[in-house]
Parts: sequence; C-alpha cells; structure tokens
Amino acid sequence: MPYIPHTDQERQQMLSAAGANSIEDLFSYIPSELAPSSFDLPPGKSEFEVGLFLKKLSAKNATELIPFVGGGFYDHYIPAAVDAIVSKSEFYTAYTPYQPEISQGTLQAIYEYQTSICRLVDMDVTNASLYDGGTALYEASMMAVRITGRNKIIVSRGVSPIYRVMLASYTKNLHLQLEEIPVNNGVLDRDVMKDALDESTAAVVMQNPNFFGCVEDISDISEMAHGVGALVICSAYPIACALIKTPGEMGADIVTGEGQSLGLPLSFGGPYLGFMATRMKYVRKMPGRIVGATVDTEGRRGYVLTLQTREQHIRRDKATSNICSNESLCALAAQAYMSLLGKEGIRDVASVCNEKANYTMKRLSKIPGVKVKFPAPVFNEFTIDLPRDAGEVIGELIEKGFAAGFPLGRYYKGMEKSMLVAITEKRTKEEIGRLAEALEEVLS
Amino acid sequence: MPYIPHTDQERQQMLSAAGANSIEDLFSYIPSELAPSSFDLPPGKSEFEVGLFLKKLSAKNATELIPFVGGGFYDHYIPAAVDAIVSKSEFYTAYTPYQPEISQGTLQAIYEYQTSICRLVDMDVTNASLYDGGTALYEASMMAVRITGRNKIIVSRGVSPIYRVMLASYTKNLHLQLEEIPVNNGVLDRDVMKDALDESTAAVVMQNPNFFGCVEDISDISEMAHGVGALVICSAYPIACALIKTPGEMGADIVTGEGQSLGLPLSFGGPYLGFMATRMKYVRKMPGRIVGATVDTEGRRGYVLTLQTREQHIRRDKATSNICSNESLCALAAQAYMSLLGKEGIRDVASVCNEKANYTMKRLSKIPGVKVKFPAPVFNEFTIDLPRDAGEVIGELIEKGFAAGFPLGRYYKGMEKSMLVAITEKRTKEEIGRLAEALEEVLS
Amino acid sequence: MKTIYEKSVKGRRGVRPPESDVPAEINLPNNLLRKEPAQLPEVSELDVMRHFTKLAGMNFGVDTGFYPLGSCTMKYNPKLGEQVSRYEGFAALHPLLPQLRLGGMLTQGSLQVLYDTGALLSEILGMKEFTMQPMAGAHGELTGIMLIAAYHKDKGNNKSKVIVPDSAHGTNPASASIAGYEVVSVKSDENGAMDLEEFKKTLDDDTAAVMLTSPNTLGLFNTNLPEIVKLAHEKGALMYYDGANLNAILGKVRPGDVGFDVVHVNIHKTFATPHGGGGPGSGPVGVAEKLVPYLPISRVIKRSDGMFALDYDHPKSIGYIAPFYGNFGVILKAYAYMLTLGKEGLVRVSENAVLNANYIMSKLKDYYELPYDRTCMHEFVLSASRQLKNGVRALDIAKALIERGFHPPTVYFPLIVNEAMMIEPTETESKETLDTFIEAMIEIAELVQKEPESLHAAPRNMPVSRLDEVKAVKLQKFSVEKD
Amino acid sequence: MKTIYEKSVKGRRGVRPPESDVPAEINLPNNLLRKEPAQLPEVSELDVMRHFTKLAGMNFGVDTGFYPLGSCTMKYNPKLGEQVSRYEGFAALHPLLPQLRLGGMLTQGSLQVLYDTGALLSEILGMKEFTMQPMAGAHGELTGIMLIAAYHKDKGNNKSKVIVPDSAHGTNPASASIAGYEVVSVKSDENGAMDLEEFKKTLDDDTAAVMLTSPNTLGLFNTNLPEIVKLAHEKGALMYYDGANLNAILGKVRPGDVGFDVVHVNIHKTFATPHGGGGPGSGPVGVAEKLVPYLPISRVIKRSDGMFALDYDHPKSIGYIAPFYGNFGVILKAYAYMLTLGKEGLVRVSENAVLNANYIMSKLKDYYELPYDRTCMHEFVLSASRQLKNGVRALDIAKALIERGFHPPTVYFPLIVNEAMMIEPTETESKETLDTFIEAMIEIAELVQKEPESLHAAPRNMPVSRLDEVKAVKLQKFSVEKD
Ligand SMILES: Cc1ncc(COP(=O)(O)O)c(C=O)c1O
Ligand SMILES: Cc1ncc(COP(=O)(O)O)c(C=O)c1O
Repeated sequence: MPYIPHTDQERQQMLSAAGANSIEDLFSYIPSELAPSSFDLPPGKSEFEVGLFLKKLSAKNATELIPFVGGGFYDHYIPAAVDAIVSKSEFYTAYTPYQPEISQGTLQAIYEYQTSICRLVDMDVTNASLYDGGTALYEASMMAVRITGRNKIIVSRGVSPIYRVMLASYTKNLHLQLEEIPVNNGVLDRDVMKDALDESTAAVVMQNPNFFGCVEDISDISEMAHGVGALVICSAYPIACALIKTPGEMGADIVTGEGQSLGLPLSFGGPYLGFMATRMKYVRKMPGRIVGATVDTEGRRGYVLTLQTREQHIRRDKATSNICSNESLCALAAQAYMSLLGKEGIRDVASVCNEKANYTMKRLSKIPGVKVKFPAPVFNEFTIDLPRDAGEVIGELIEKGFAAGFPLGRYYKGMEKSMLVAITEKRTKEEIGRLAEALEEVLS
Repeated sequence: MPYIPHTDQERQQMLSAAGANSIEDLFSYIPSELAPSSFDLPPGKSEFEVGLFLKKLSAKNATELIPFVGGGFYDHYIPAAVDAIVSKSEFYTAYTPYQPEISQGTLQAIYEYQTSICRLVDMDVTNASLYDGGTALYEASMMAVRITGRNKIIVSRGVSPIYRVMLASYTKNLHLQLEEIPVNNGVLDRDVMKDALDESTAAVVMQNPNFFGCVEDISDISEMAHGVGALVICSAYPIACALIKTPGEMGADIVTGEGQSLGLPLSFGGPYLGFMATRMKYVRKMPGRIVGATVDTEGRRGYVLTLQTREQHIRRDKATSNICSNESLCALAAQAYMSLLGKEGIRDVASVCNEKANYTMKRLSKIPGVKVKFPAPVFNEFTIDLPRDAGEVIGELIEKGFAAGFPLGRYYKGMEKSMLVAITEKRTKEEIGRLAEALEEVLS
Repeated sequence: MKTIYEKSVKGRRGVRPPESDVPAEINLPNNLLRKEPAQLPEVSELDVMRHFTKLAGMNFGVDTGFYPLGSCTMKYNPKLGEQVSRYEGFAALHPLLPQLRLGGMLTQGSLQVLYDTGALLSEILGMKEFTMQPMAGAHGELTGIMLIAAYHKDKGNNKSKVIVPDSAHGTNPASASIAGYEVVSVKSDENGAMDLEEFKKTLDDDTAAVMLTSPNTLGLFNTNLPEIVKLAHEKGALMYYDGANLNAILGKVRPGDVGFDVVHVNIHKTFATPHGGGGPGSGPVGVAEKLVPYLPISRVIKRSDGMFALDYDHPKSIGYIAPFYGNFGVILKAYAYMLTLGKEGLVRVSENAVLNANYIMSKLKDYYELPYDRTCMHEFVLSASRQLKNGVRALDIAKALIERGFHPPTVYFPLIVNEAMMIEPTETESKETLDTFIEAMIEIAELVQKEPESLHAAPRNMPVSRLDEVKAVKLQKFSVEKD
Repeated sequence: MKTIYEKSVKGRRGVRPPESDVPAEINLPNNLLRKEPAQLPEVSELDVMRHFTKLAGMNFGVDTGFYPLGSCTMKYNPKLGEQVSRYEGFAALHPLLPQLRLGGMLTQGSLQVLYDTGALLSEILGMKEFTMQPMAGAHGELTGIMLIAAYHKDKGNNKSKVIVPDSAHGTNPASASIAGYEVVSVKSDENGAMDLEEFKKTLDDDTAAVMLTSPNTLGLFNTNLPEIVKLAHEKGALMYYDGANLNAILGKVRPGDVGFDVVHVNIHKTFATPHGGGGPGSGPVGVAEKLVPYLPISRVIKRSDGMFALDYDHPKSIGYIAPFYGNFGVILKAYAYMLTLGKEGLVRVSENAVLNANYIMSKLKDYYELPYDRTCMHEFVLSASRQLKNGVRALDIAKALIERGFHPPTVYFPLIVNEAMMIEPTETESKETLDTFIEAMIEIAELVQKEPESLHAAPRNMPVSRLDEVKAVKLQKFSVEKD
C-alpha cells in the first residue's frame, strides 16, 4: 500500500505483541452496527497516473490569459529563492513549534517575519499569522469589540466587498451592529462617518488603498475615531505600504491584511496569509500565536511561542480566538520574500507598480469612451468607466487573451460600466499596449 | 550588481586593506595591450525577465508530442521524491568530497549508488560516475587496452551508432584498430566475430539490448573472447538489467551504460550519467573516482574517495583517465530512484515496459504493410519495417502529435524503411492505440 | 544565531525587481508617501539562502525523524503533492477569474479538484455535502457551529448552549464560544469516555449542539456513540464531529452513518498534507442533508452537462467563510493523496495507524502509567505520574526524547490526564522506527529510576537548551529592535 | 549512519510504478531472464526521504557556508537556474527529436539556448566559435587537444609533444597524454610563472601545443603571455587556454585577443552552475578561426531566416565528443546567469572576485607564508610551511577550519607550493564572511603557536573524525556487502 511500510510479516509480529490475532481484532469492540453503509471509492492509482491526471486538469485552467485582475490578490513576481526556501522539508514537514528546542528554525523565521510586518505597516507587534486577510479583518473587529466593550463597527464601503461579506457572515449572530459608510469620488465620505461615529463605536474599519484602488490619508478619520474612544482598523496591502503613508503613520490601532502579495502564488484563493499588527498595549487582546525572544539556561538567545494564555489550548472558551493551525509556511515565504527584496527592492517593486499603473491609466483613458472614474491618486489599481457593461467588455477581452480587469458591478450596484484594472511589476509596456489596443477594438 | 553583496563603502574599505586605491589598481599590472578588443554583451536583466524569456523559449520545444522515441534515452517516470532529494542544496551546491569529514552525505550516497549499480549489472565494483554512456564505453575500451596491452577493439554494430562514432572519434589518433561486426536478424554475427577475434584483440564491445531493441545472450561471445585473452565490454540499459540476464551473468568484464533512465530527465541530451562497473581484479585500472568505506579515529565507519593514485590530480599524464568533475548529482538522483523503486519496483517497471512493448509490437504489426523486422525477443524497443521511407512516415506522424519512433536509415544504410519504436511504463494502452490508428491513416 | 536583521548591511541588495519600462512617474502627492523606507533587511540572495538553510537545520520535521505528536497525525507528506501544487495551471490561477463572465469555463480544472475532493470526502465520512472553504480545523469548527446556529434560527429553535466533553481539544469550546454559544463541559468517565449520566443531565432543550471527537483525544472509541446521538437528536440538538482523529476510522466508521450532522476534516492530518511549521491546513466541513441549505457560498456544483460552476443562489447560506474556495493548494495535495490511495489504501491507513499505536502502547505500558488501559485506536495517552514521584515530569521526558533524535509526543493534553503524553505514531512509520522509539522511552524510564536529575538538563545537544518561557512573557520582545 | 541497504526490509516497497493496462505477457525466454532480482533496497518513500535528509545534513555546500575551495570557484548558484532547468519544455525534450524530419523545428527553444550561449561565450573569450558538447573542463581539454591534433594532421604538421607548466592542474597533462601526446613539463620561476627561459628551451618544432591557465593556479597573471604566444606561434605550436580561472578576467582580458587558439570554459565555475557534489559540469570549447573546421559535430547554426538548425556537414570535424549537444541543463543555467548579469555584471564579477582575494591575502600574509607576494587575481596560495615547523600541516589547518564552520581551501595543490592552501573566495561572498574566515585563520595560526597538538584532533564536531585513507585502500570496500 502506498506510504505504508509494513510487510505482512511485520504486521503479524506487531499484532502478537499487541495481543491481537488480526487487524480486525483491534477494531472489534466498535459496535458492528457502526460499520459503513457504503465506502464507494475508486481504486488507488500510481503516482505517475495521479500526476498526469492532475497535469491535464491544470491545463483546463486559463492561466495563459494576460492578467490585469487584482481586487486584493496580485500577480507579483516571486523570486525563485522563495520556493527554494519553503521547499526545505525541515520547515514544511514540521508543525507548530510547541517544543522550542527542536523548532528554532520556524520560531526564528516567524520572529523575523513579525519584525518585517511591524516595520512595513509601522506597528509594534504582529502575530504569527492568521488564515487570510478577510478573517484577519474579522478577528481585528472582534478584538476591538473586546478592547472597547462596545458593539458597533463602522465599515467603509472602500473595504473589499469580499471582506465585508465575510465580516457580516461571521458576526451575524453576535449582536453587533455593522454600519457601512459610502465612498464618494473614491474616498470615504467624512460627513457620513462623522454622523455614524459615537460612544458605542468599537471600531472604524478602513482599507487603504481602497477596493477602487484609491489611496487616501485617513489620519483625520483616526483622529475622529479616537475622539470617541473607537479604534481604527486598517486593512493594508503590504506592497503598497512600502511606498505610501503607512497605517501606523495614519493612526491605525490594528492593521490587518492579505499577505499573498509577499511571495505567495495566487493558487485559486489559497493558502494565503492573514497578517495582524497592533500597538503594544493591545498585545494581550490579540488573537493568534506570537513568537517572543527569550534566553535558554545558558543565557543564549532563543525563541518561544509566548503569551499563550490568550489561546484556545489554555483558555478554551475564554480565548481571544479559536485559531490553532495558522498559515506559518506562508509567513515563512513572506519573510523570505521580504528578505530577498529587502529595503530597497520592495520599494522598487512598489514604485514600478505605481509607475506602470499611472502609465496604463493614461494609456487607457485615451481610448474613446473610456474615462478614469475617480480623481483620487492610486497605487497599482484603478477604476475606469467604459461606455457599456464592463462584464460584457471583459468577456470579449477574454476571447482576445486578456483577463482585463474586474467588473465592479459584480459587487457595487450602479457600477455596471466600471472596471477595476490592476498592474504589477510583471506587466510590460508591450502587454499594456496590447491590452489598450484590444480594448479599443472591442469598444469600436 | 546581481549576486555581488558589496556596497561601495565596503569595497573602499577592502581596497584600502589590500593597499589599493581602486579596483583598476588591482588589474593595473596586466599589460594594457591585453585589454579586450571588444566586449559587446547585452545589458543585464532582472530575474523575472530572464525567467519569462526562457519560459517562452521552452515553449518553442515540442514536448507535447506523445513520445515513442528511445534509442538509448528513455521517457521513464521520475518519482517526485527524486527531485525533492536532488534539490537539497547541501547536496547540489557542494563539490567533489575532497574533505570527507564535511562531505559524508555525498560520499555515503555515492557508496550506495556504487552498490546499487554493482547489484543491477552483477559486477564487483563501480566508479562514482563518468560523463555519459558514450564516454563510459570509450573509457572502458581504453581500460581494456591498458589491461591487455593490445590494440584491436571489436565492436558490434548492435552498439549504439552514436557511441560507435564517439569511440571512433576519440581513438582516431591512438593507433588502435576498430573493427565492426555486423548484426544479422537482430543478433550479432558469430561467424564474423569468430574470424575477427585474435591475440591482438583487447576487447569485444557489445550492447544488450542492442540498438535495434533485440535482447540476446552473449555468454558464448564472452567465452570466445576470453578464449583469446580479450575482455568483454557490455553497454547496458539499467532498467532492462532488472529483468533480463545481466552482463555479469553473461561473462562481461566491464559493464558501462547510460544512467539517464534511472530518474534523470531527458533534458535534450544532458546532464546524464555514465556508469562503469567491473571485476574487482581490474579496479586499479578503472578510470574515475571511487568511494570506499573506512573508519575514523574512533573506529566509526565513514567514507572517502579512494584509490586516488589512479587519478589525474595525483598521476597527471600517467593517470587512468583525465576525468575530474563527473556527474555526481546524477548518480545521487539514480540512487534516489533505485531506492524509491526498490527491488520489486524496478523489476515491475521493467516488466511493464516489456509487456507494453510486446503489446505495441503486436498492435502495430496488424497494420497492413507493417512488419516486425527481427525475430529476436525485445525488451522495450523494437524495429518495424514500413512500406515506405520511415523518415517520411515519422514526419507525417509529427503532424498528428506523435514522436512515433526513430528512423533507422539515419544511421544504418539500407534501413530507410525501418523505424525503431520505444515504449516505457508511461505509455498507456490508449496512447498506443492512437499511435496505431494514426500510423494506419498515414499508411493508407 | 543572528537574525537576518543583524546580518543586514546598509545598501546591500538581494533580488532586483524588473526595471520600469514606462516613464518613471510616481503620481502620489508627497503627503501620501511613507516618510522613510521600511527598514527591511538589506542582504544578498546568498545571505538569505544561507540564513534559511541554517534555520532549516535547526528545525525538525517528519522528513527529519519520528514525530509522534498526538492529535496532529504527523504522517509522511508525499512529494507528489508538492509537485502538483506547483503546476502552473494551478499555482498561477487568480481566484477572481470565475467571477468574470463565463469565467467558470476558465477554471474548470480547479473547480473539478474542489468538487471531486468534496465528493470523495462526502463518501468517506458519509455526509451529504461538503464545503471546502474552511482553512483549518478550528475554522471548520466555527463554520460548523455557525451552520448549526443558522439551522436552529431558521427552524425557530432558541438554543444557547453547546456541550463539549472535558477531554475535547481547546478549539472546540473556543469555536462554540466565538460563534456566540455558552459552552458546557461534561467530564469523562473512568473509561475516558464522556460520562453518559452526566451528559444526560446536562443535555436539555437549550442544547444547540454536542461536539465530539471520535475516537476522542485519548485515542478511545466511545461505544456509547449511538446512544449519545439518539439522546441529542431527541432534544433537538445537532451532533458535531471533530474530524481531527479521522485517521483512526477511515473505512471503519462513517460519522454520517453514526448520525453526526456536521463534521470537519483536518485535511492536513488525515490526508497527508504538510503541516508547514504550523500551517496552512484545510478544514472542510460536511453536513447532513438538512443542513445543506446553510452551507457557505459559493458552492461548487457539477452541472448536468458535466461542467463545473459556482453557485451563489442559496438565500439561507451563512455567507462567506473564506474569501474564495478555501486553501486550494492544500486541498489539491489531499486530492492527489486520495486518488493515490484509493479505497483499499484508505482502509489500510487506519488499520496500520491503529496497529502502530497499539504496538507501542503494549510495549510501553509496563514502564509508564496508562490511565485508560484498553485497545486504543490511532493514538494513546500515557501519564508520567509514576515518573513524577522521582521529580521527572512529562516535559522532562519530552526533552529527553529530543536529545535522542525524536520529536516528543504531545504533552499536557488532553487536560484530563495528569502529566499526559499523547502518542500518535501514524501508519507511515515502520516497525524499526517504532522499536527505536520504544527503546528510547524505556531507557528514559530506567534513567528516571537511576538518575532522575540528569533529565532536567535535557536537551543538551540542540542549538539551544531549555528556554525561559516566563522571561519571554516578561521581556515582551516580539520583534527585532530597530537600530 | 546506516546505509539504505541496512535499512532494507524484505518485502517493503516504496514508489509504485503504474500497473500494466495491457495483457501481462513477458515475451522473453527464461534463459534471457536474470536469475534473481537485483538486490536493491526495500524501503518506503519515507525511509528514503529521511535517509537523504540525514545525508544532506552531513554535507556542506555553498548554501551552507563559505567554501573557498581554490580553483573551483564555489560561488553562489542562483535559484533561478534551478527553476528554469525544470521547465517542462526543456526538461522533457528528447535529444533525438532534431534527428527526425523537420525535427529542428520541434526544438527551436533549446537550439537557441545552445546557439546563444555559444555566441555569448565567443564574445566573452574573444573566440570565433564554440562547441557546447564537452561535459566538464577536463572533457573540454581533451576535445581541445583533439582539435589541435586534427589541425596539425590536416596541415601535415608532425608534432608529438604538448608543453604544460608544472603548476598546471592534473587534468592538463592527463588530457594531452590521453589524446596521444607526450607531455613535457616546464618549471615555474620565482614569480610563480612558467619559466620563460626554460620554456624557450623546451619549445621546438615538435611542440603541438602549449597549455596554460591564466591566471595560473597560483592566482597570478603571467605578464609574459604575449611573448609566450608569439614564441609558440612562431614554432607552429597552438596555444591552449584552460579557462578554469576565467572568473578573474571577465571583461579584463580575452584569451582570444591574447592569441590563444583553443580555450575551454568551466561553466560550473565561472557561470555559477551548481557543482552537484562533484558534477555535472560543462566545459565548452572555443576556437580561433583556423580551428573551426575541426569542431565536433553536430554544430548548432542560425540560418539566414533566423531559425536554428544542426549542421553535420563538416568533413574535417573530429566527430562526436558527446552523444548530443552537451550538458544542456547546465548550459541553460549558465545562459540564465549570463542574461541576468549582462555586460556590466560580468565585469563586476571579476573585479569583486579579485578584490575579495586580495583582501583576504592582505589580512593573512602576516600569519602564513605567502610564497608569491604579489597582487593576486581571484585566488592566492598560502603555504603552511611556517606551521609545519610546529608539526601542523595544511591538512590540520583544513580540518580546524571545518571545525569552525568553513569549507577548507584546496590543499596540496598546486604541487609547486609546499603545504599549499589555495584560497578562492569568489565575488558572491560578503565582507563579513571574509572577515570571519580571516579571524578563524588567524586564530588557528595562533593556536599553532600555543597548542599545535590540539589541531591534530580536528575536526571534533562532525559526524566523523578524520578518516583512515590508508585503511580504505587496504579494505577495498567499494560497495555494501550482500547479505
Ligand atoms: C482534536 C482536535 N480538534 C481540532 C483541532 C484544530 O485543528 P486545526 O489546528 O486545524 O485548526 C486539533 C488540532 O490539533 C485537534 O487535535
Ligand atoms: C585549473 C583547472 N583546470 C581544469 C580543471 C578540470 O575541470 P573539470 O573538473 O570541470 O573537468 C580544473 C578543475 O578543478 C581546474 O581547476
């Protein structure tokens, strides 16, 4: 049998030692009425056959389209060394580093990852990872509720609609009040926000750049929120943080985000990496594992999982979260990515993205009938209005070999003619030119 | 600059320490007349751009054709674990294990590889690898010349024509006499061989299965050769050795071969793996590195490069060979492959190949105008005669998505209508059926 | 060992991104730019590779050696999985593609992976349908409890509590609590099973669900299951199955047949996907027919023409649990594993996992306290209570095992066993490996008699000796200080 | 550590090949079958992974740490190379495809890689054309000498000897000898260069070729080169350039400009492809115009329509050197490397390689004998002669370095330096790394003064201590015994 080493002879020896005559003996005390009513599975296949079958399946996915779809998940370049690092089996075949002496590799790597995230978003402390950017946002909201003891959460409509649905789904039964604030001209409507903010507000949830790609300074919102004792949660795009004003600089109290852009493949939605960072004073309210530095019996530096009394395995139903397995290997990949690109490299990535996005925006807006929707500055993604249904146009562009953008009407009523276009450092001037030509053709 | 860590500041510090003012200083004593007359190279590119460019180049290769081409190089399945093993950078970024205490990984692996090859071909001792099967055959011939002090080498025409050309090329200036013996009905012509063999014969060079795919027992030839004091060199296909009578069983004195089939990708001709095995009495005449077992100062077992006085770094122009770098990582891959498949697995691979080849032979020979050329039994490759030029037919089958076989006329005058078809365990009944149908169409 | 930050040198660079081939125009006003660059490491590619190569050498995985970490099913992770998850057609696929017009057509391969894996799980566990969205076991639990809540709400049932045995994993009470329920714990009986009488007393109309692990965290199969299920259902409570221990019963018992209404599966345990130093995992949730309407959207369906599609039209759905379809890359590896093993292979998995556990148990029970001495399933729990008399704790034994080249068992869990050592060998371990582990455990037990103090110093051959966890809490150092 | 054979258990299986989907008919007569199965290991996939994971942990590579093995250019091996060589379009390509009708069309991608790499090398070295066939440096040497022989034969020159300096690598004389020439060695002068007077005396009409390494194996550039070339050419001898040390002179000196007629390049050194624990390498050979007709076939050409093709029509060719086109996978990695570095990058390679060597040399020359005290190029040779007075040999120093986490330099080569230690840092090493190495070397030098005996016991922290090489020769154990 695949992956099972025992020969029949060994099995027999072991059975005798265990005082059983047969394998069936070992299961004999299970009531026979519990035997499966069905177990209708295909026979096993050889490694070769399985690999080939999956290769063929993979070929049914249209990864050959030139991608301009983002929406929070981006086609950044992943250096070859990232995969070389996460392919080290001492890392990927290990589990949670409960036994620190035998797990310093994972622990130190995660400690370094925590450092990198803190520095990228300008916060004091980061946890070891959460599932993804959406659950991280939900966890942050619950954390704010715990910290403030309040129950209203104000959410900008500039936050990813996917994350907003997640937040709503998770909190449906929790007697919380979710209130959404509109976005006008690409930026949060301050007036509505001001009205919504009150002493029952636990948190204001923002995203920057927002889902439309617009970048804004939310320092004023932080001030307003703090004025009524509410926390500010900001969902951030880590690559953008290398260039734009950071959530920390803008007064956020909790920063979350999707770490996929830091060296993880798109992989149809996962595994990804939820990150969460906050101010030191809130660390004991934070969900998720945290690695801390300490010393061993001989005074040597080492790392351990720490502040575990926040966690389910100690606190059970009183824990800050139920999370156990997280996305550790993805955090390792992110740390490898951030180390390989480094201080200047990651800023270069961000700059190139921005330059190319500006170029693309200009180029596309020259097409008759196409206009940039919002005046606000963008990072690497922007919204354009088309003369007709964006979904339709995108469908026609698929025929021409492009995944040209995301139809905003899918999530925003009234934006049926709007398309969200994302650019990364991988998109070349030539590809952008070809997209523009194809769009021109489709629209003419 | 890519891969160069120094900052300008560090460079300056180091220059001062070295007593130089500038990098140019370090090169200043080189006569200026030697400055390059040209150094016209393209500017560097980012990792992303280079990877993408090469991806596009790779797409220009027709690897999507269903392959039935063999000729000594086979499309066997490579278990995923083989690549996981050779991707361990402690192995692949090391060099020759000159310092055994820091290289026990490579040394033990090669020692195990030597063991596996010995057992597969039934010989006493194997070297650590040679470049490929062709140079191994040449080295074996020279070894026989050294051992016997004779200068005639008799070569069967059943030996790969590629290897025969190599042998001729390498020995052109060496006052050796190469004599080729014809193959009749797929097997060596014993009568001609008998006439050719004499007291000046250093070696008889055979291949089994031969280039036409036919398997034969060469025990009688060994006897004849030994009778006149000549050695028998047999070029072997390691997968076949798992099933058919081994070179050792048939009396060969030196066994060589191409190890590509043991877990190495086809990779357009290399890197491959030349193996060589022989009887213990000839070990000091063998070229190439050899790993031997010994003990350390505390009596613990360990491994070292041994019998180095045969080699160029000690013996210089009196060495048994000039080889220095070999194909160590390929030998590691082969050892991983042989370990993963194991005793029963490799025999299964060989059996399935043979079964499928027999099936294919039967199936194709049902096509009007197609006939199996030789009555001799085959392992996984066989020769068929077509009603017209094989090269032409193969060209037409390419259009239909098949690399259907190798046109023997390319190397053998008078065999323009013959095609060599190779089968591995990867070819399915369905693919074989489709090939048959396509051939039928092309021939009708 | 130095951190990568301590290896950083001002101005040094690693991998270069592509240079811009468009005009270099940053179109952001100054006040929107970050003040100074993020102080990420400044190192070369070689620096990075050496750093992580060294760190890897300071880590222990299944590929390094025996890893009998109870409840975690640290079995061999087939390399095929690593390979297929890197196929470009899978790895490069953007999750929003199916949201484009006719986008489903662009992602048929991945949709089939999701659909088929769900279908296989449904058959393996005897459930009606699976959602593949949950990204770990605990996430599956939360999803499951949310489904139960949605069900009760829809049926107009007003129920506020969830029953969990005291042997349960911490995620069970945590998940129930986070989903808005009050958690009621039921103690275990002398057989290690949930105390039936106590359960009966606790169970009432206010009980929304009963969460059970089967076999439980002691590695014991509760033969009262049918009765518990019957009782719960009679009170209108739903039965939740924590699938963390599914490795014990593949092809032997199906939770669906037993009457469980909701199950989660720890893909990274039973289905051999790597644990990644803590994750990623995957925790698909399966439900009985009556809970299907509440499953998260999107749902992957197979249309009558054989094509796969995403279906959002479920008004009773609890909504989105994950941004997309779950941890696809992990699910894919599990799919490859299931296809490789097939029906017979999966049955052999649990048979040999159970055999291995019983073999070790039979060899060790003379040396260590075995609080529940019955045929176990895929794991069993020893107590170091005997050793404690000599001042040696389970933790000391764990560290002594590290010194001897093994990953220790899970210690101090389940909470109901004093000085617990929870041993789960898995089916991929050979008899020789088990024998060397048994020998080491016996040797340690003997050492406890002879020189108990020596065990407090273990491990002595690791990059670090025992670490001061209290100091870590005091220090509050969660990142490298800025210079 | 046990061998994989010692871990073997009768009947145990690892990876299964696909089962046959055709009738199970072995069509071989019994007398053609092997008598009993080859006694390969019988182990599980996990056994194999653990075995090689452990073995990898007992090995030291560039990714592990500093590897200043002189003459071997152990620079960083970019991971991009590993990735591209695994692209299916490259890895799965059968080498016989171009032999099929119009087959060249089926392999345009790989043919371009070969052609372009050859063209880049031609420009880098200043040669007319390259053959990519040779599979290592020594193989390139043999090819080169065969080319020289073919040339002389064609021209009717009757020449029987090849001149090689005594500082040459062993492969030089070995290659010349194997190609059928008599090898004449010329000693080095007090500057470490080939003694010019002695050379003049040795050079005669019977000289077919002069083989030089430049910089030579002492890391020194011979400023007499132009004169040597002139003298040799006057006698009708051809100049052979051993490119093992090309890393020192990229963009600074081109062998072709200097007048070399034949060169080989050690791709795995200068062009950053991994050394694989001993190989595979690649040793392309470049020639001046007059030698082009003799190059091995096939030759990769670019047709006027821009397509690539194989050309066999060279009646004067020496024939086949390799079965196909060389070590394609290695060449591909080198191509990726050259494209990444580009013109400026390649020049910086030699500049920084030379800087690093001079930096270490300047820091160590007070502690160790530096027999040739001049500005060195990419490497330099120290002698442990001073230490020898205290009974400490170069070998002891090497083992002491192992103990301190470094791979030792090349020792006892070149032969002309007593107790030689040949140090080549390469350009990819950082100043900190060099500094830690320098410190270790100084510390060892000081230890030689204080406790010389302690060095004989090194290394003490490896899986094995010093191994008995004499015993290995006596034992003649080259494989695991059958049981
Ligand atoms: C019994 C049990 N339930 C639930 C979980 C939680 O699973 P996960 O870590 O995947 O969230 C675990 C994990 O160890 C477990 O052992
Ligand atoms: C100077 C010199 N020449 C030639 C060679 C032989 O090269 P290869 O090992 O690639 O055959 C070497 C290898 O170390 C060398 O250092």
